[in-house]
Amino acid sequence: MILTIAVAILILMMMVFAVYSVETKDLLYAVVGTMAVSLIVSILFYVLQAPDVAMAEAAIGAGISTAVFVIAIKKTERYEHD
Amino acid sequence: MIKKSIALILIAILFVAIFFTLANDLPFGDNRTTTGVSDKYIYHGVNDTGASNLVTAIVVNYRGFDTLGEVTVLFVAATGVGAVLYNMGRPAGKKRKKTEASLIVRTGSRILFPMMLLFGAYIFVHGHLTPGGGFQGGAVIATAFLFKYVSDTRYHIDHNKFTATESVVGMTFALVGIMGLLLTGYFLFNFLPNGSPGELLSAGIIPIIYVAIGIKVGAELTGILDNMMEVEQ
Amino acid sequence: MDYTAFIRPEYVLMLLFAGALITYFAGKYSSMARYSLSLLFSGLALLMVALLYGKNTLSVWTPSITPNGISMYVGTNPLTWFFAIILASLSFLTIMYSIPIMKGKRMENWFYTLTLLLMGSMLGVVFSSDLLSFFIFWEMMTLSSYLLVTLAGKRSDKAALNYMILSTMGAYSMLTGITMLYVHFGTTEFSLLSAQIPGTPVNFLWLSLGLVAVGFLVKSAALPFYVWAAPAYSEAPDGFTPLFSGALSKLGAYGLFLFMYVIVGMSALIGMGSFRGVSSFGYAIALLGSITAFIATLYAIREDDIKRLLAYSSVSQVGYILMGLGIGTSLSVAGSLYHALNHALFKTVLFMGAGAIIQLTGTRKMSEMGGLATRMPITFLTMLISIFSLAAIPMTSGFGSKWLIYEAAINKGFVFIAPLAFVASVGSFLYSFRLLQAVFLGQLPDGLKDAKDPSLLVTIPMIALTSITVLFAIVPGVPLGAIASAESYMGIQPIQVDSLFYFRIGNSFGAYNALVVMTILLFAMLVAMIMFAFAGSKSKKVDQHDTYLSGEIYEHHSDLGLHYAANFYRPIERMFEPYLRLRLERTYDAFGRGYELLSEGIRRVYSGDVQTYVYYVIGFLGMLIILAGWWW
Amino acid sequence: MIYYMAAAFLIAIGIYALMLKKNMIKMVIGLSLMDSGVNLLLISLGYINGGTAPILLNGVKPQEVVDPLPQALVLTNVVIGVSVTALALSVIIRVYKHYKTLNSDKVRDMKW
Repeated sequence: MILTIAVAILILMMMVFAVYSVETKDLLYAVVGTMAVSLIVSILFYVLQAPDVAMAEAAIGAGISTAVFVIAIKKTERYEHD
Repeated sequence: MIKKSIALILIAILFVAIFFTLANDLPFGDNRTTTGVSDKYIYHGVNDTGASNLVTAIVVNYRGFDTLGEVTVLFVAATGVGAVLYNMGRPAGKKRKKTEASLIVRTGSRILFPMMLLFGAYIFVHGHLTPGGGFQGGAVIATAFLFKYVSDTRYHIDHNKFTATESVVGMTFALVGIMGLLLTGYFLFNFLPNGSPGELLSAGIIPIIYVAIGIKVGAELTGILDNMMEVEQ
Repeated sequence: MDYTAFIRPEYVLMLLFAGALITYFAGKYSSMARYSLSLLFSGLALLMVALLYGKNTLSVWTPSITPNGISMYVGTNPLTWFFAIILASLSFLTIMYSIPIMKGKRMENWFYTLTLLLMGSMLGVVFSSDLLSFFIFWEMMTLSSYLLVTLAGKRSDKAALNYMILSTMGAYSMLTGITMLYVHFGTTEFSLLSAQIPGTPVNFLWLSLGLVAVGFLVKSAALPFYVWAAPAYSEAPDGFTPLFSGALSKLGAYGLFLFMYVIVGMSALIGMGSFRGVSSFGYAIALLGSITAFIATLYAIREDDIKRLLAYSSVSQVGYILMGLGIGTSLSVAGSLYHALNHALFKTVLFMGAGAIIQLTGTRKMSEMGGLATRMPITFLTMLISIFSLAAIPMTSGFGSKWLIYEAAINKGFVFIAPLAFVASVGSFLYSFRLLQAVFLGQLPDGLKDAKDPSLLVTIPMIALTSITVLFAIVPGVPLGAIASAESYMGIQPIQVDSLFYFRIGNSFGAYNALVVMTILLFAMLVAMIMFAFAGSKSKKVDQHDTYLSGEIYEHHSDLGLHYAANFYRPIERMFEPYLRLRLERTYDAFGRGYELLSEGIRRVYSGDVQTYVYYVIGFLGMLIILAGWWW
Repeated sequence: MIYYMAAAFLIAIGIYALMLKKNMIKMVIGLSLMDSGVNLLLISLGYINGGTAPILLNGVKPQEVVDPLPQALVLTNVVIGVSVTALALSVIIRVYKHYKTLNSDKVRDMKW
């Protein structure tokens, strides 16, 4: 029961992060939001008894993918204009 | 504004469709392993392959050819990044302009870098026993190099050596496959003894292939990061 | 050690494919090794093919890894041997010839590798005894010849592309036909296939055979598909053209022989419908062949480019081969096979000579040559005899084959085919005379004063082939003996050859005794020469700078058409001009433009706007969900 | 069930970003979110109530584990996902160098 509540809170946070990362004008913040989503998804993987995928998602989705995004933003521009 | 509301309605319909189809047809937590091929993997996996970690057994042994293709996709992506960003301005030999990292990061990286490499190696060497494997270990190794990049502005990797490493391990993978073809008649077929499950030296060719994948993934992800960072404004 | 165990077709193929590889790597380091190795491999292969004479073998040659349990067979039989010996000897001689011709040209090393590869795949086509390996070798042959055409550089790209596109079209059509045969009969091996043919539905045979025949008609440049031939033959490297025209164009005819007479067989072919005792399918092929021969001759008459002239002539002569092949009687098939041999002999010499002359003069325009007869006597003589053979003048072996084909056509009373063939023959004399006149007779341009015969490596193949032409004119029984056994293999009544003397060709009408004809003609020629010598020549020697040009050198005005070879056949051209304007190329161009318009319309779907694509994806997802029958 | 909702939400929000955002990096972010959503969906499809991780060590019985097949597939997808992201971003960097903008509407060359 506690686990379910914890998972529900995590998923709620994940949704908030996802909406934030799509809606914010600052791409760097958006990327950080994506990273948070990835991290929470990785925790969910662990809860779902998939430790292999959880490791991969934590290292690749949250780590390297974020680095790639940050590099790309550094090469281009940080703010989204309309 | 109209476009936005139409899109939102469409997406809402899609969301509802996906969610209710899933909830209706594939209830969460049901045992569906008996209807597909999973049953065989679960009950015979350990005997067939000698690997305790069933995910590893599937990735490297049952679907090894698939994994070879995946490694190829990764390689092509790394090459593609290099090709797309090739010759974008930075003359050879010029250093990256970057603010110096703080003393704490620099000192920490010096201590942590070998440990991270060791941890990555640990993950892929024990791929057939514990969670993790070549892809995860390779990613950890790549993050170690990323860390090094962040902390040390003068640090840069030798592309030729990286390429050579990558080619050698890639060829190891293919060669193991071809040896299987020659010795047993099927590509990537296990030709080594399975050993007793749970020991480090078991599971036939799986440790060899996973070590090769680990080094290759590490080298390729590092290559992608390096290629993207090398470009100068 | 028993060497005869190694005289097997599969070893010939392995030798050539290994040889191509070895030649490539050895040739990278030393040009001497390249020449000697390519000569060695092709010569060895020629020797092995020659030793295969009279053998009948059939063996599985792929190792145990066979796709879907289909084994691949190679074998040899009289028909195969007849084509194989032509292909092998021509390849060997062409390699010898191209050593001086291709020296220092673009990608020289690749030339020898690809030529050996082409030789191997051509022999593979004739040796293969099942549909799968036949198709594989066929495609290898197309690919290597395409690459050889592109070796000439940028200029040849368009011609090579045309060739490749049409070949691919033909190959897909052929693949469809082959697949139909395989699915219907469940086997790919030729003899097993032909055993099951009787009792097959006629419609199925028409469809599958027609589809397969499209591939062969493309390769032999017959009527609707001849547009690739002239550009590809003329733009190909000079070292490759003799092989391309002499050997490769025969394989279309070989394929038709194979599928029509070996696999389907005469009785089943007649069963598909017949016309005056000739199968309708064969009649259609013969008709296409005769029209091709006629049209290509007309084009050849107009050409000023020496290689294009020979290329059109090649198309026209292959038309003759198809004609004889289609009629399908004992005489015509013999004539067709004999003409394939003759065409290989004389067209190779002509293209070799043309290549040597182009090498010397640096141009392909005949209106910039002239008077080379005295400077290049060997080239002149060999080409003269070959042109005689091309124009089917007695005393050359070209006469025998065309005579057989005419006789077969007249015999059957084909009032459309026979006249066309006659007209085409007259036309072939016209263009070949023009070639002779423009290149070798007349005045020598200033730039060619010190022209001389090419090196021995060029002249030896030419002399060898020419002497075979003359030899076979006197003893036509030698090739016809091989042809007769090929005919009996195909289940056609073999032509009668006088086994004692080899001079006589027998048939239902009577006999043609080559020795008697030759003796009479030689005598007549002697008389003519004596008359010419004693009656005194009325010709006058004209100086290079005659007064009609006011002392100017005419080469500077070659674009004005003042050369004696320009507008040579203007009256004839004028006669045919309105019809020649209806070129087939325009139809293809119109088709291409229509296709481009259609593609342009389809391209509009890809708007370049990312959001649009997302809408497509969502639409597709929605369709999937609806199709899955989802509704809760 | 809650996992399904999370997965469907991530997919929907990814599609939303792709449909309405003009910024190319935002689009890639949307793709990345969709990727996570699909992975989560596949893993939750393979979950069995009361199951443990599919590692048969320390006395774990085959009857007790969750389905390992989706996990193996998702493992592949995670790695492919990052390489696709990197490739897309490098193309975007290149496009930015040329057009000096990240707005996909202003990149005209591909349009008719």
